[in-house]
Amino acid sequence: MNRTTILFVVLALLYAGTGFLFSWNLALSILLMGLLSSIMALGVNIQWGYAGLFNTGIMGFTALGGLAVVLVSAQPVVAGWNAGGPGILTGLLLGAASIALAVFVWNRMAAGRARMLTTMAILVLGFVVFRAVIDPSVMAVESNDPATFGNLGGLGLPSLLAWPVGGLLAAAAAWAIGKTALGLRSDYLAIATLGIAEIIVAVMRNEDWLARGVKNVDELPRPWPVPYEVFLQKDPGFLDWVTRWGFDPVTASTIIVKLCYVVLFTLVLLAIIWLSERALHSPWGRMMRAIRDNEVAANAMGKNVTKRHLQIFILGSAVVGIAGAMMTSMEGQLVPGTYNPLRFTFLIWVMVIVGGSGNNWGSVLGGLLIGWLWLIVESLGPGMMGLLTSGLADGWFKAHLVEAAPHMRLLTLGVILLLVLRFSPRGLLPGK
Amino acid sequence: MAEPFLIGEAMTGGYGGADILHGCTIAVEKGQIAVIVGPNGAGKSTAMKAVFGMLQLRSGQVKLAGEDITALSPQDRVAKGMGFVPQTQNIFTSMTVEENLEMGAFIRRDDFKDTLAQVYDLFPILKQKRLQPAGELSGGQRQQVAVGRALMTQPSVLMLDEPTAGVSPIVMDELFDRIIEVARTGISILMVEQNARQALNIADKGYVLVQGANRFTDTGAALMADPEVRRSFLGG
Amino acid sequence: EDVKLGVLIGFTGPIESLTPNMLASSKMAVDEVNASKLFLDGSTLTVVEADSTCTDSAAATSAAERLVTTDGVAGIVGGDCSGVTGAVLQNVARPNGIAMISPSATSPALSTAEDDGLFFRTAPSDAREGEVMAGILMEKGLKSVALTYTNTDYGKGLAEAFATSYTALGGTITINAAHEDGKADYSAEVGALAAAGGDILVVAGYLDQGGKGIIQGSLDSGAFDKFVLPGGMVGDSLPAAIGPGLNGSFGQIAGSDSAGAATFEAKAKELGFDGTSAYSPESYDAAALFALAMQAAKSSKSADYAGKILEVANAPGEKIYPGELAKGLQLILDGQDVDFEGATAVELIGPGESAGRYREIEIKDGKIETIGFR
Amino acid sequence: MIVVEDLHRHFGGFHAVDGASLTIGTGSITGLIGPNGAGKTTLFNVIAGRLPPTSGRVIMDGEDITGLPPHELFAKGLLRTFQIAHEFGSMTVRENLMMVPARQKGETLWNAWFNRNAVAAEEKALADKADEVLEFLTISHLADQKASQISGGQKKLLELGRTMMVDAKIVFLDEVGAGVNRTLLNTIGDAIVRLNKERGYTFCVIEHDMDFIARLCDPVICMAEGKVLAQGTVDEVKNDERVIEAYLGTGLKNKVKEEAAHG
Amino acid sequence: MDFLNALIAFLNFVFVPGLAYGAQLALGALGVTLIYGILRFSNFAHGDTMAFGTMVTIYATWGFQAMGITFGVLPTALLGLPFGIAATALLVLATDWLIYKFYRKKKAVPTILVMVSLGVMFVMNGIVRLFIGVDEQNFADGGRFLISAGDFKAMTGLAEGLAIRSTQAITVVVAVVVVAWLFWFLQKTRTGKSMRAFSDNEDLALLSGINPDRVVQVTWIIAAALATIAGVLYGLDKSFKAFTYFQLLLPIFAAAIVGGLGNPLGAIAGGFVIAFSEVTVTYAWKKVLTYVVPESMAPDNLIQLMSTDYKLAVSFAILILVLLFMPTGLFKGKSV
Ligand SMILES: Nc1ncnc2c1ncn2[C@@H]1O[C@H](COP(=O)(O)OP(=O)(O)OP(=O)(O)O)[C@@H](O)[C@H]1O
Ligand SMILES: Nc1ncnc2c1ncn2[C@@H]1O[C@H](COP(=O)(O)OP(=O)(O)OP(=O)(O)O)[C@@H](O)[C@H]1O
Ligand SMILES: CC(C)C[C@H](N)C(=O)O
Ligand SMILES: [Mg+2]
Ligand SMILES: [Mg+2]
Repeated sequence: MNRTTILFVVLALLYAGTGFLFSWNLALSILLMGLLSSIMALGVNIQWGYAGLFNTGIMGFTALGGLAVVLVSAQPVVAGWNAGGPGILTGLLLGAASIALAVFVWNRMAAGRARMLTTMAILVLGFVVFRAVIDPSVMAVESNDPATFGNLGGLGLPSLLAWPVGGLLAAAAAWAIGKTALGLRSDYLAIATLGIAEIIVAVMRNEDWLARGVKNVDELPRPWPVPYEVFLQKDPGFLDWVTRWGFDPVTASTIIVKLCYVVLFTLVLLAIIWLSERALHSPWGRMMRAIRDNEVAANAMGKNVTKRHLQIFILGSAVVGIAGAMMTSMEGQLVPGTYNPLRFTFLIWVMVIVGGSGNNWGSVLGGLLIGWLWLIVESLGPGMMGLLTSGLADGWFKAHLVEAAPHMRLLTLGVILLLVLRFSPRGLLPGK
Repeated sequence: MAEPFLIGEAMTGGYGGADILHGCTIAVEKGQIAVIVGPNGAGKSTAMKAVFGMLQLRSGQVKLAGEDITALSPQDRVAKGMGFVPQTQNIFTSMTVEENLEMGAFIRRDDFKDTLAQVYDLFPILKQKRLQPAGELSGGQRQQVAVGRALMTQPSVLMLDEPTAGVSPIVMDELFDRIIEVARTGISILMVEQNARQALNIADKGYVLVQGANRFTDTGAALMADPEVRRSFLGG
Repeated sequence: EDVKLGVLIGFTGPIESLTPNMLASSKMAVDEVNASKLFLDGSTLTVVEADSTCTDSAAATSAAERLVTTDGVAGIVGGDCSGVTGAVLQNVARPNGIAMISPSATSPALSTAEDDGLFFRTAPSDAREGEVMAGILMEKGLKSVALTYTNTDYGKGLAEAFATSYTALGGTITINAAHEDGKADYSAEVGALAAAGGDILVVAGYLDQGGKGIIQGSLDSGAFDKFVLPGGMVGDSLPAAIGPGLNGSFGQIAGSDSAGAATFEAKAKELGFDGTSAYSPESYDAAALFALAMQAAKSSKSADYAGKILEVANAPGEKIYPGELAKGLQLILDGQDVDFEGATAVELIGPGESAGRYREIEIKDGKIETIGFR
Repeated sequence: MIVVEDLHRHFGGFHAVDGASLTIGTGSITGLIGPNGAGKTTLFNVIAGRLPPTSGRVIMDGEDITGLPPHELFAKGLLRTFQIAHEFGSMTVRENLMMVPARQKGETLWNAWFNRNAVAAEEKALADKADEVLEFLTISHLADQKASQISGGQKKLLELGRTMMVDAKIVFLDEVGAGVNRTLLNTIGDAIVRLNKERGYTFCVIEHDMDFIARLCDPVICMAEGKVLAQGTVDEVKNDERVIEAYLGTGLKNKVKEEAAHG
Repeated sequence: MDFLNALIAFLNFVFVPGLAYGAQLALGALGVTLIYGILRFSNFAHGDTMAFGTMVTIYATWGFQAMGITFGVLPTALLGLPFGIAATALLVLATDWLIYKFYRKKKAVPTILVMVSLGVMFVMNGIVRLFIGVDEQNFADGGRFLISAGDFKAMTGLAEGLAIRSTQAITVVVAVVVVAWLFWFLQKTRTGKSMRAFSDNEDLALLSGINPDRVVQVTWIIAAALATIAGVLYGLDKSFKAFTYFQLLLPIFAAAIVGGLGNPLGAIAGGFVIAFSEVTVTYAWKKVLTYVVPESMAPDNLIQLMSTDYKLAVSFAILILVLLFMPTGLFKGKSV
């Protein structure tokens, strides 16, 4: 057996162990997060492993995917629309137009003071007009029953549709970001993308008209064909089936729902892997590796480095966006407050690196493994602490340690991360 | 005759994969110049690195002034008075020219102003550019910095891997002259050269390496005179 | 039988300093129940902890998943922050039919969330507190305030509710500025608030988070010298940290004139934790409600007892205060009605949330003093 | 073929190229010499689009190509090598060559995904071509070696090999000879002549080895301090006082020795 | 028209806080930039190293306070600082020996080291919480104000007050001194130069006889000192809380990067860019304008470019803008 197979078998055992020792529901729900993380890790791997782009804006693209779910599948808020929908749309169009105009002018005019001033003037004026048009409409929309609505709502379309839309939204953002920031290198690109992600999330947190901001949107519909447990539990056919097999209806229904998601997510994951493996083992992939190794030389050999960087940045980000949409539609709610860089950017990076950058299966492995760890240490942490302190006499110190047990989550994760990187410093499945 | 001042004897080893060196021996006497020539990929640089301890040898040994130094780290060899200019990546690109030279004198505790002045004499362009980051220099200028850095060490043996690659004829002549001068002060010089005819001209001893093994070994003049060597390795 | 009760709160993350007290409070109730030996024919109640992280709904969901499917808890005290609470409710509690009583999720949105009758909370919705606070300010004749809120569903919801009531009563809000918790510096916020001015600064935040930073900054720079402190800002650690500068500030926190609150605080002190810490009393009440409802239903199945929660929480019946859980369990055993008052004068209304009695407080000589109720 | 008009390139206050004007005739092998730091590489960098000029123009076949990015120049048939080898370290030597040709079918994602047969056929042809080039450079045995793991001189050969993968119009060679064995360099010189004669490539060659220059180049341009110092046939330039002073030197001390050695 | 009051209002709410916050960020960024400059990776554990150093200092401070030793008007914590620095230096040296050394020997790429430092961050994070817990700790004593708003008003009779906390002043002074020292150290001293040489080309540094282990040790010790100083000054000014120190990481990195990684001057410039962009862009200019313009023209809205909700976003936007024009930061930083 080769290394890949062995590691995946080990992984399967971990999940199975979780199923046996804890519960299958837990194992499956961790698997779901693992699959989603794997897809995000794939997106990052496409950018980093293939082209050496240090993107730390993953959180932003995930969030945009989530936003897509609201925009596509939430029910429209008619009162909100009537109050200010057209105004907001006009405002946004005006804003976009003034940026476009500024870019146009910048590209057309000769470099110099005049260009600087004209562009600035257009932008400032554009900003003023934008605010003037959009502010009243935003006010109107947001004051429409703020406790339950206050937003424009979505289009009320099927949730499944939101996945590609999430990808598109992320791709569009990636295009804009790439156009401006891809000239930056390594850590400078990293901080720029990190910053842009913060900006995206800041907008989502604060623009209530868009998706209720920090007040969250919940009860988003599930993607076809995933059923609701509550309905299953009331469905006579299902109950009949369950009793025939001797299952508990609650357990059976929750497991079936999760299995539905597992199937959906796995399909998406496999499709993405298939596409990216094919691309990697083709002249396209070779060109990308050349660019990663030495941009200057690749450029001199006729490869349009800027364009390729943009292309791969968009592709990778779209993958992350799709995963973001999948996650939100699974959770059934959009909570902008949950988007933090530790969880959605750095943890994904850990997955990519631990898995082995440049290797798609590595990313999947990293995603499933670190995803599992991240969620399981919550259960293991206190247990470990209990084990560690079992030899200690009762008393202040032991109590203190036991109380600190939840904080062992990060500590445990850290230790394991260090161990993995120690024994396979180039990741578990190093890329070539 | 006693053992040479520096000798890498019957060295066998490589970069982890297949062996590159196969029982290769190179040596230099005190105050003499030894030149290694050979086709690209023959293992010349590898042999130099091996002598400097930057490569794990599978067999063979390195001796300096009779002492076995096979087990020493490159740093310790520096402390023992060995100086080395690698073929590539031989300057500190982010540091100024002057700082590069100062780094050459890092292990020296005495005043190195004189040596610095000598290096500037030898390469006047460096004096002009002394406050510029070395990474902004032209290819030939970088090479001058690299050699200058090694000269700053005032080593007892100086190892140069293609010191003249990319330098202009006038500087090359200067450089060779200087190398002769340095050797006359008692410093041993071991160098790899592709400008082989000029190099062998000033060499006391020449080695022709092919595929990690010694093919010819003789005095510089004798190798120059050997038609076979001239045709196959010195470009006729 | 050993009945397990999950406590799902953020032991790590932005409210990690509140949760130890919340946990201790819940445990206090559980210990009381166990000490009585009256619970469900000699059953015991055990607490199983789980970390909601307050912000990471995936982590919270999987933690809840573990509580329900692995530990087999009969009910969940939690979650804490409204965001993760909603996620757990929809993705774990409802599918598995497990009841939740949140001590601290106060978002108005949760009032209308689909819950199959499984979700309750011992903290009132922020909508109510906003009204109360506006009323207090108007009575004091403060007609113009600057407002800052923590940028969470809690802070935002409270700020919106307050702004609506206050402007309706004729007040002016000079600026309505959000602040993020756990940030390094609040100079920008203080600067903006100071520039906008106002009679007083309303700080709808958390006492050991950004809210404290803003108060400190405002006092230091002389921007404001009086503050209105809603529930999240009321706790002994605030006057202790800020010092005399806080004297004269006032506010309100969910609570009632019942003897309950005081008893609870005293008992907490005995046990060595801070009973005035935000959402501690609510946590006690949440855990206690589970015990009483299970007792009333004679079952630890959510489907059975969820319906009883409102019954035991509200009149009619004998009032039960902290420390009297044994009495309550006995009464129920005897087939009598109880009206659990607990530490916060629990009164569940509408879809199962606290009606919202508020205790008006003022800081005097570095102490939080109760000056009335409404 | 290439006309450079009053080209300047400044780094801060330093004028690396300082008003150079020169012409590279179609079908010529033009030699470019000059002392270290004369601005030769900088000139190449500006012509090949790697650096924008501070002022001046570059014209190729009558078309102004000043400031075009390298990949566009490549498409126009302008290739260059680097003085300090720029290999693709993590790729094999063969892959280093195969990546060169432009507009490969397999470089568009669509074909990479869904048009495998066409791509495979093209790859086969490329691999054959690459092997041919490696054969010629005497490094066939390195075909599957990682490019980061070959010797300094071999990297230089690889640089040259890349320009042989496509049909170029003009090739700029920046010191291909430095670090290359002289015997092999002769072979390379022959190849350059052959490419020039048979395929009509134009070459512009920077080199410090005057023998090599003398064998190949006509005309020769000598630069110094960013300007063109002298221009003409090899002999003219070689015997130009200023060139001797600035660049060639009298090589006196060594020459004496060399003569002595040969008797 | 009342320029004086306008000026004071501006100083009090924009300039002084911005300056102090900028200096705080700069001190943190110095450590990050040093590690990046010499050891060539972005050290994510820096925030938690700061927390650790501060924690030890707090314990030392409490010890002093318990013994009745104080430092006059200055915070006692300054006395505890050497203990914090020593302990932190030991910790990071141990960490390096145990963890980073392995990867250095392997010549691992920087991203691997970044991930390793993330692991170290998690562990340190846990250690700090294990010891001092998650609660807020106040350990400031001594005089709180150099001048308080009230005193200032009383003294000058102006309507606006100006407050300067002593910790703010200390921070600014320390930041400037440390930057100057570090710059001098790296540019002029033998050890400093050998550190730069090491970071530039490790193999060649070896060939020059530079002892790599020593370089690494010195780097870590300085980094530990910087982290502890930064952490303690920050903690004195605000308060200590493990979570906040973790949150500090982002603005600190932003500062180091916008200034140009590897350059101490960049760190300080970056700190001020980040701090002032946070404070100025979201500042409501109403008050200042009201003083300056005639009464009839007094603005009735806030004259606020962006609401404070966007302060982080704004500072990042400015950061990106700077990078677009200066791709390696204000002071031409390194990039690996
Ligand atoms: N990025 C840069 N910044 C500052 N100065 C530079 C830069 N690049 C080159 N220079 C300077 O410009 C001059 C010309 O350099 P160039 O590389 O063109 O020389 P060259 O003629 O190719 O020399 P060589 O024969 O040594 O390769 C040199 O003096 C060099 O120091
Ligand atoms: N880092 C490395 N890892 C693996 N193999 C290497 C490495 N460096 C060089 N080699 C191989 O070792 C052989 C000898 O290389 P070396 O650099 O010693 O040649 P050289 O004689 O110095 O050639 P040149 O004149 O071209 O510099 C070459 O075939 C090369 O492919
Ligand atoms: C504990 C608090 C953070 C909870 C807050 N009241 C909320 O609803 O989010
Ligand atoms: Mg070599
Ligand atoms: Mg050059």
